[in-house]
Amino acid sequence: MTLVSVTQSVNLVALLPALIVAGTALLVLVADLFWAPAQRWLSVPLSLAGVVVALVSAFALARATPRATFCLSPGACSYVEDRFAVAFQVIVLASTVVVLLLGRHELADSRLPAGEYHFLLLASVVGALTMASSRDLLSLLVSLEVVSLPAFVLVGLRRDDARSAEAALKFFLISVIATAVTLMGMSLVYGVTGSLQLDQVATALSDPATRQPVTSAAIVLTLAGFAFKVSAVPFHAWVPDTYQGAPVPVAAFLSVVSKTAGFAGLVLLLMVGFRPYADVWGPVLAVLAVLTMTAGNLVALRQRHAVRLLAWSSVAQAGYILVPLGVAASGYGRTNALGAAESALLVYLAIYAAMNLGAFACVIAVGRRSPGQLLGDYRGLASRQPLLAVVLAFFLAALAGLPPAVAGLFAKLTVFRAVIDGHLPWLAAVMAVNTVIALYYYATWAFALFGPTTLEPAAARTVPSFVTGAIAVTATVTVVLSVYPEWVLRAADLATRAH
Amino acid sequence: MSWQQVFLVGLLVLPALGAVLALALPRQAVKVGVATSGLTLVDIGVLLFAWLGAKTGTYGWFAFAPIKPGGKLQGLVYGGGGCPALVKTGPQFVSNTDIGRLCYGGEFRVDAPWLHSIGVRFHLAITGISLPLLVLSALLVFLCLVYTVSHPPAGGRLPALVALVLLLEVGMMGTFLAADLIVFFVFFEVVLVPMYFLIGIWGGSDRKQYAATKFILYTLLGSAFMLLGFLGIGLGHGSFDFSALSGNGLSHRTQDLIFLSLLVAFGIKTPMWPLHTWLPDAHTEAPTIGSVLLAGVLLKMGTYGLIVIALPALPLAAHDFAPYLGVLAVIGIVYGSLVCLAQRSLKRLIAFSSVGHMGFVLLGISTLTTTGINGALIGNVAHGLITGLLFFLVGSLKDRYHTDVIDEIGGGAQAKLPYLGGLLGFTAIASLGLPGLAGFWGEMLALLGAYHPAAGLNRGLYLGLMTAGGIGAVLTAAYLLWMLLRVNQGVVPPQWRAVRLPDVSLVELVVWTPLVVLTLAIGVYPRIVLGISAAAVSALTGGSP
Amino acid sequence: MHLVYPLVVASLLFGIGVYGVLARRNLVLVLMSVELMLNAVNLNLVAFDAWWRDTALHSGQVFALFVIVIAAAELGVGLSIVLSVFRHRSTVNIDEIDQLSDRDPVTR
Amino acid sequence: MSPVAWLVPVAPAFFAFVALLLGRRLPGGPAVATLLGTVVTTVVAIGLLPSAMQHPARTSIHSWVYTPIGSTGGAMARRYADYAPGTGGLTLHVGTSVNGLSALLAVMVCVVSLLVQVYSIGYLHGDRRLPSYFAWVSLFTAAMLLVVLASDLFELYVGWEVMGICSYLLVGHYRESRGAGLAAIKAFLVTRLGDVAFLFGIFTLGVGAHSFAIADVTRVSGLSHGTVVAGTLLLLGGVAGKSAQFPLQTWLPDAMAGPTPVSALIHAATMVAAGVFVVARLYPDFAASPVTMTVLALAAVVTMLLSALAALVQDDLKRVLAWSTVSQLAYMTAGLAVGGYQPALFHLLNHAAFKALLFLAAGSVLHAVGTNLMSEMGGLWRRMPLTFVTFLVGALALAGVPPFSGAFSKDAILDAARSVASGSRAATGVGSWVGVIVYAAGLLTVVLTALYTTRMVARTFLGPRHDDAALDESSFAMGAPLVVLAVPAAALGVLGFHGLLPTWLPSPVPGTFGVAPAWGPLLVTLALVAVSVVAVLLVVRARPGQDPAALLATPLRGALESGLGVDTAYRRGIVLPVMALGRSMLAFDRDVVDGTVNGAGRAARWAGGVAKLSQNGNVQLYASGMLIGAVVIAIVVAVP
Amino acid sequence: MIAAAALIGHPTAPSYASWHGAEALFACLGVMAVGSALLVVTARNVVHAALWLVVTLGALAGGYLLMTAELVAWVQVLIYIGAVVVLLLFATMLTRAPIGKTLDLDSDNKVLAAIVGLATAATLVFLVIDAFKGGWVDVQHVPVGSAQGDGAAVFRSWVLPFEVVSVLLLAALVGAIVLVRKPDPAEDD
Repeated sequence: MTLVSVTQSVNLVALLPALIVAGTALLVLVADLFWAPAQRWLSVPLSLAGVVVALVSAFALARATPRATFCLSPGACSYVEDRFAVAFQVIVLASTVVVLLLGRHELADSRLPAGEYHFLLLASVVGALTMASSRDLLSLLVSLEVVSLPAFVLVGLRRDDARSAEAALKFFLISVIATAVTLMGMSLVYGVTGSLQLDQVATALSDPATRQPVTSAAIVLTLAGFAFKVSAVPFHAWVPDTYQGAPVPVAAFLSVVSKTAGFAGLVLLLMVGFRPYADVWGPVLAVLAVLTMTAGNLVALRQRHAVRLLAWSSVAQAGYILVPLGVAASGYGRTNALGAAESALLVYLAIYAAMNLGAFACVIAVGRRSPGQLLGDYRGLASRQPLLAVVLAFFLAALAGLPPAVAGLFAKLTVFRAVIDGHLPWLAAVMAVNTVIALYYYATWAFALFGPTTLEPAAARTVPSFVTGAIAVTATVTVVLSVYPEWVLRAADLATRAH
Repeated sequence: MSWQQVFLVGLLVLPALGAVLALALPRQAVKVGVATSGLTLVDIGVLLFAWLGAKTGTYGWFAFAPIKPGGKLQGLVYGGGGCPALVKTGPQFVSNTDIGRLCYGGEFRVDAPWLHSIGVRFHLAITGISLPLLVLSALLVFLCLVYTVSHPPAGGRLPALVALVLLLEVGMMGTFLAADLIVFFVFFEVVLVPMYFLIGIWGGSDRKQYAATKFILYTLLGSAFMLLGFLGIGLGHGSFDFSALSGNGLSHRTQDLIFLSLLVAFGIKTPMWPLHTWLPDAHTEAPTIGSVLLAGVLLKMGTYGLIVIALPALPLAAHDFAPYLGVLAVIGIVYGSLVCLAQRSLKRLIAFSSVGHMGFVLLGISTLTTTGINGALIGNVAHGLITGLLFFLVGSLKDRYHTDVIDEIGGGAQAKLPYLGGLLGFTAIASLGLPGLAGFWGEMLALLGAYHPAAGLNRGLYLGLMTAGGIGAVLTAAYLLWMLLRVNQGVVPPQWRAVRLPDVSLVELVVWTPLVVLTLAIGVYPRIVLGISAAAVSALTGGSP
Repeated sequence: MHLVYPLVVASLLFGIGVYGVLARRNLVLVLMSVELMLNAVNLNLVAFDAWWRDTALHSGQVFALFVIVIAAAELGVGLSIVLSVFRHRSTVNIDEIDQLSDRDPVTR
Repeated sequence: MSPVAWLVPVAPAFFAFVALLLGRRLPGGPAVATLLGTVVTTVVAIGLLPSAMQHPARTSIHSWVYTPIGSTGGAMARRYADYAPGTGGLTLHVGTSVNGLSALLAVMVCVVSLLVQVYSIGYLHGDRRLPSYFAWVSLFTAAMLLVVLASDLFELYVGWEVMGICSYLLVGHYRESRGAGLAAIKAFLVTRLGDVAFLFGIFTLGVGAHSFAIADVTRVSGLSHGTVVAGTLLLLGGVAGKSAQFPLQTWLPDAMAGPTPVSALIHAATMVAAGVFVVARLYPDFAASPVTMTVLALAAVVTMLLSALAALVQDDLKRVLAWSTVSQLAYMTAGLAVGGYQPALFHLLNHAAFKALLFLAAGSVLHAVGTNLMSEMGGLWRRMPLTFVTFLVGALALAGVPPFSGAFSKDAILDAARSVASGSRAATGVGSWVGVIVYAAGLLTVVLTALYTTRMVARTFLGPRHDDAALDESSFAMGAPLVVLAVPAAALGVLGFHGLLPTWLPSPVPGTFGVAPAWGPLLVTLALVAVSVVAVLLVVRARPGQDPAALLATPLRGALESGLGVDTAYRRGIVLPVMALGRSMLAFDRDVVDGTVNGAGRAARWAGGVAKLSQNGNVQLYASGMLIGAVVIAIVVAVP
Repeated sequence: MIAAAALIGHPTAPSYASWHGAEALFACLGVMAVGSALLVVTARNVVHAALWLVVTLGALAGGYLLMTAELVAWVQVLIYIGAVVVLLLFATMLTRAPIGKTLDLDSDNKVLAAIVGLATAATLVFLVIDAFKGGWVDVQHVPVGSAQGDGAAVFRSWVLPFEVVSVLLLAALVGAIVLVRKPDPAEDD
């Protein structure tokens, strides 16, 4: 038995983005040991460099033909770097760039250990990257854990703040329980299908003989951990508490990167592994989507804390992103409708990443002046920092789906389109009503920015350069996507044709 | 790009540029606003005359002499080019319905790729139906900005105000220019945000934020349903382009469902009873120019959409829902008038009068006839002019009296302010639909349409609607004259005797004169509007009466 | 051996774990209950592995091994979080750790 | 001249605007502008006469502009299709049509308007709002001329309604007076109510004829009988409104709140005449519908009796005249209803002359005395001889004393009614019983007219003076029109001889009654008049300074004075309920319609608050929710 | 019963009434596991709970052995019983949890927890019995999950999760350290 035959052959090129990020993580961890305290912020540019290189490599892979590796047999591979995976990875990596920029000043303000912070962050990103490429249940689960576990620590990293620890605890406990449920589901899926490979699972599930109650239950239980990651109701309750307690850049990370990973896993499970059961999980997802957006929006109406508001808003947004998956509920069963749904999900996710990170960036910028993050602190922001106010209002408009931030509008439009295409008018109507509810809190927040101020004018505190950079990046992306959303539409289209 | 296209795009670019400039040059903001909105007005003016010129006198404003039949029809609809087959075959083209579709061709058109993936093109076009509304929008924005020169609303921040108004203009122009459902939707939405801030920041009282929020939430609800409807249409037709709107590919049931959502969407904007309650609050709180633009242009978007989108795209559903639309319209007419009779605040009164007037517009549409839709169009324009002017006047009264409660003014306004009072009298009379002034034609044609609704509609019902509408017209006169009696007439009450109130200023005169003149001109010579629209409407209805 | 025996045992264990997670106040006990849930999964996996005679991949057993490793890692981090909480609050009673919530400040 | 007929309505309208905008800056005031306009119009109108008189039956139409509005559908007349390609041919069409009737009436309107304006210069001397006053008078004239000359029903309707608004503006001229304002609103709303029906009548006839051109509409052969009946009945609504016929007569007495010259204009030549004119203009249609004509006749009967009775007891001089106008108009409509086409129009012309004269003379009195109440007048004949004489001429014409004008035309109407009653076939197809009723009511009204006219003259000019304050005869501007008007008021009766009228006003419908003095019946009515006059004079002489109407029982008087309570009925039955409905609708809107909207908002907030409760910070609750969710979903999907 | 399993061709399961030796053994282990698990979640003493947990885990390890999953069984003993439980006990000490018998180890959520727990167990039991009631594990013929066999499987088929899990473990290590460590004053730059 030679070494070659014992181990799988590995196509390192396919792994490039994940490898680069993992390498950078280690590098940062090690370099941090040698850096003097004053130099520790260098972790930021170092991590940025790594992530950007990974991003470039991901783009390069997108142009190439799909690469598969860790194959059990030519057809069954655990890791596939196709355009679908690259699409998620690009969202993850690009968002990470922004998160890294946001963290620079938080490190100093909250006395976070720079090396560990970046290591953990990048480790989590590695999980997100492998998630998108994984094609078996085990890899998906491990990736899920890799995304989560460093994140627990990141949330609790403000070690002098009790709330940070509490947030980490809640996040951890809910995560662990959700994972356990997922594992139960996976074990039953394995029991039913005898395989962990998504393709083989799908093949097995196509057999009418598997149509048993346990199969359906197994499938929905499997979704639990991922539903937890994307903060779908009823797996959402950790979100506001955790976001509030976590360092704000980490909250931003959770709301975008970690959520993207969750969606990647969800889409892979549903669209690849459990596709034959679309009629079963379709209605479940539709109902979850409705519950998620409604609960998120309703509770968001009553928030006074900016980060908590964004947390609930991100719950609601997750509901919108889930909507296309609910299209399977129509039983319309058209393949192209499901493809369009997947594409819509990607489009929304990409635009959501940009606009939500932008909103978080603005909140961080404001938070340096009023760390309490009460919505009242935002009154009259326009008179103190007009540009910041305008940009924040822009992002809020985007989240609400209103012009001039047409990008947000198009995100919703694509989702609506998928739903209408899937013949689920009631779901579309519910979402329509929800957008109206959501508008209330976005609009009143945006409006407060331009109202009279309650704070006495203090010396204008400039927004730190890195945060400015983050705002600039997100704003630029949102503006570009507002003018010409075709890019993201097309990319999503190509990505979903991958499988 | 032909010069027509340059001018057409200019309608969007000029105000957008102006908005940016106004923010960049805060000191000159108002001047920038006036200049750019003026240029936009000139722009649409040039297009207007070019459009008329392209019709070589067969259509348009000037037809004093008999014209030989057989003029080229396709040239009439869009000034050259176009889709002659469609127009020529008129009634036959539309198989089981008598609603045809508009022809989007000719030189006054821009069609560029935009969102290829979902089949959306950046398609703009001027049609006989949109042209009057485009002119109206450009004119009102220009006048509002000129008005701002001397009457800036309380709340300061003029650069922002000017920028928002210009942004509003972009949205309005875009809405009326759009020839693609998604483009239409985007521009329709563009209007919301500036108006929200206009009401919320420059509004009148402590209820302004409530009003602004109500406005934006209510209209967004409509927009959301509109988007759903559009997507349904687009996916059914396989294209979002207006020229594809035909009802093909949509089952009867689907059409009904979509029409219902569009009815809610456009009904909210119009506003149609009982979806109107955002309007009085928005109008009461909005600054004068906000009210003017709201009443003058924004409300028209709803009925415009109903005419150019809902009718051609969903012909079967249009037939199903027309009676309901008609009933709601007439309820709006009568209800609006009754509420006005008991109204104490001038601004609210005029706001409710809009419900009634737009009821006539909706009634016209609900008849599905050329006559009725022509009436709806001219009613739109007339309401824009007259109610716009009314809001200007009431705003000015409020500036002077610092109240718009009728009892607090207490009468004698015409004695105190002869010119302002006189103008108020004129406008109120125009508003009650006096023949010879613009408001009449819309009401009359709507009623005439109801007298003879499209084939397949329940004529008995429509006769009832016509009668109720007629009674509504009497009630309209009643509340307006009753308002005049309590505001304009009588002696100056003691509390105002010692107060010196300035009468109409030069700027006000300059701003209001065009509206007065147009009200008179259209009233005397409705061909100014109908000459432009009739051929397009005829194509739309496929020659239905 | 009947397949359902291990499966039923696993199901019961899972249910007991669920109860423990929801009912126990002490964080350490909650973590123990979580371990029960994870072990129930492992029993399932091993049983199915044997049932399917998954000789080539040993998917079930390998999965079980990974679950054990993951559980250990989670437990490590979890306990450090518990300690961190304890350092701030001097309690590990789960219902006393509710500083972050949507309750109105007035009612607190 | 007919190609420039458009100048007739346009000139006064144009000068109305000149007066309005430049009024105060013009040398000599706004009256100069409007007088200029009216003179121009009068000249043109008179210029129209010769050719119109030559071929009075031929209508010469000149159309200017066409506005496409739609199509009537079906097999429509293609007459205007050429002008409105693509619309199927339904057009608005603006033009003039001149024939004998319209030319004659145009001249009448112009002359009365001219005189009223001259008179107003004196009457309103010193008024602060002269520009608007003269502008509205001039516009009023223009509107009436538009009605008279219109070639299209909608064009006619424009003029019709503009008159309404001008009456509103003029009645409400004394803006400080709330009563005037209310009267103005009442005048407008009551007539508008009728006008809505009128508009629907236009729809009915126009759509039926596939054209709104009067020439097409009056071609009855192209219309179904039902259309004609429905259309004319609806038109009657407008006629009743404008001509103050039962049940829409109530606005007219109140409209006396306006300046007196305006009353003269409204009552003599313009607004109230418009109703009668329209029936005449569309006579082919009306004559083809016996039902309509019967209704018209009955309304006229009620109106003439009721208003004559009301006139009998009024103390306000102008209100007497107002009710008398209503009563006289009823004669005309009754005449038209029984087929007395020429008699009715003859009476219209005569009435215009003598009623204008009466009003202007009354104005002269009021101007001098400073009150409208006859109880405060008396014995004025010495102080104001010119006014007295001219007033007397008018009164004699009104009472129908030959040879003054009114006698002949009124008698012609009665003659027509008598012919129908005695079995002659009416051109309008009404039954002979209608003729009986009309004739009887007519005779009764003759008596009543004589009674109230005599009472009016006696109370105003005869008897003792109340106080001896110096009174001056009116100025030249006011006096001259009186003299000028006295001539036709006295002498227009001659038109009834020599067949002039039949030549000028040929009936568009065959078989109508003409104007030829029938001496026998004339003597009967003359006798009735004479008895009545003498009776009143005797009473007055017996009880100097006292109101002869005091002989009537007080309750009856009160009822008559208020027009038999029709006003009150309207107020209680319509006005108050509508206002109450308005208030309740306002509350409904706030509480129910808007309440639902706000309630939805509150419900969302409330739901948010409830949902928030679960976010209590206890992670075990969160976990419970999550696990419950998982189990429930699993169960739901597992249960097939 | 899942039809796909039939393809593998194991013998038809005998009736539930006839017990083999393995079954009896597993039944004992199962009862032991479930019983001690119940004690874990009901014990009024944290240390006792930990000890009952050891019993449960041990019983399960026995079950694994019975089903020929040798490696899993040994790893279970080593890692779980050896490391995890010790860790838990350490945590108990560090958090100064009452070592003795205490009454308030359960929260107010107990009733709800019981309902949810019962529902979960019942649902799962019902589902697995419904689906796998005919399933037969032929203990004698099942290939042994030896260290070598499982190891080969891991390195032949499951390299990816193995590699990713290494990141996980490193992150857990770093994370646990960084959380427990007090903030470094030097980080206040």
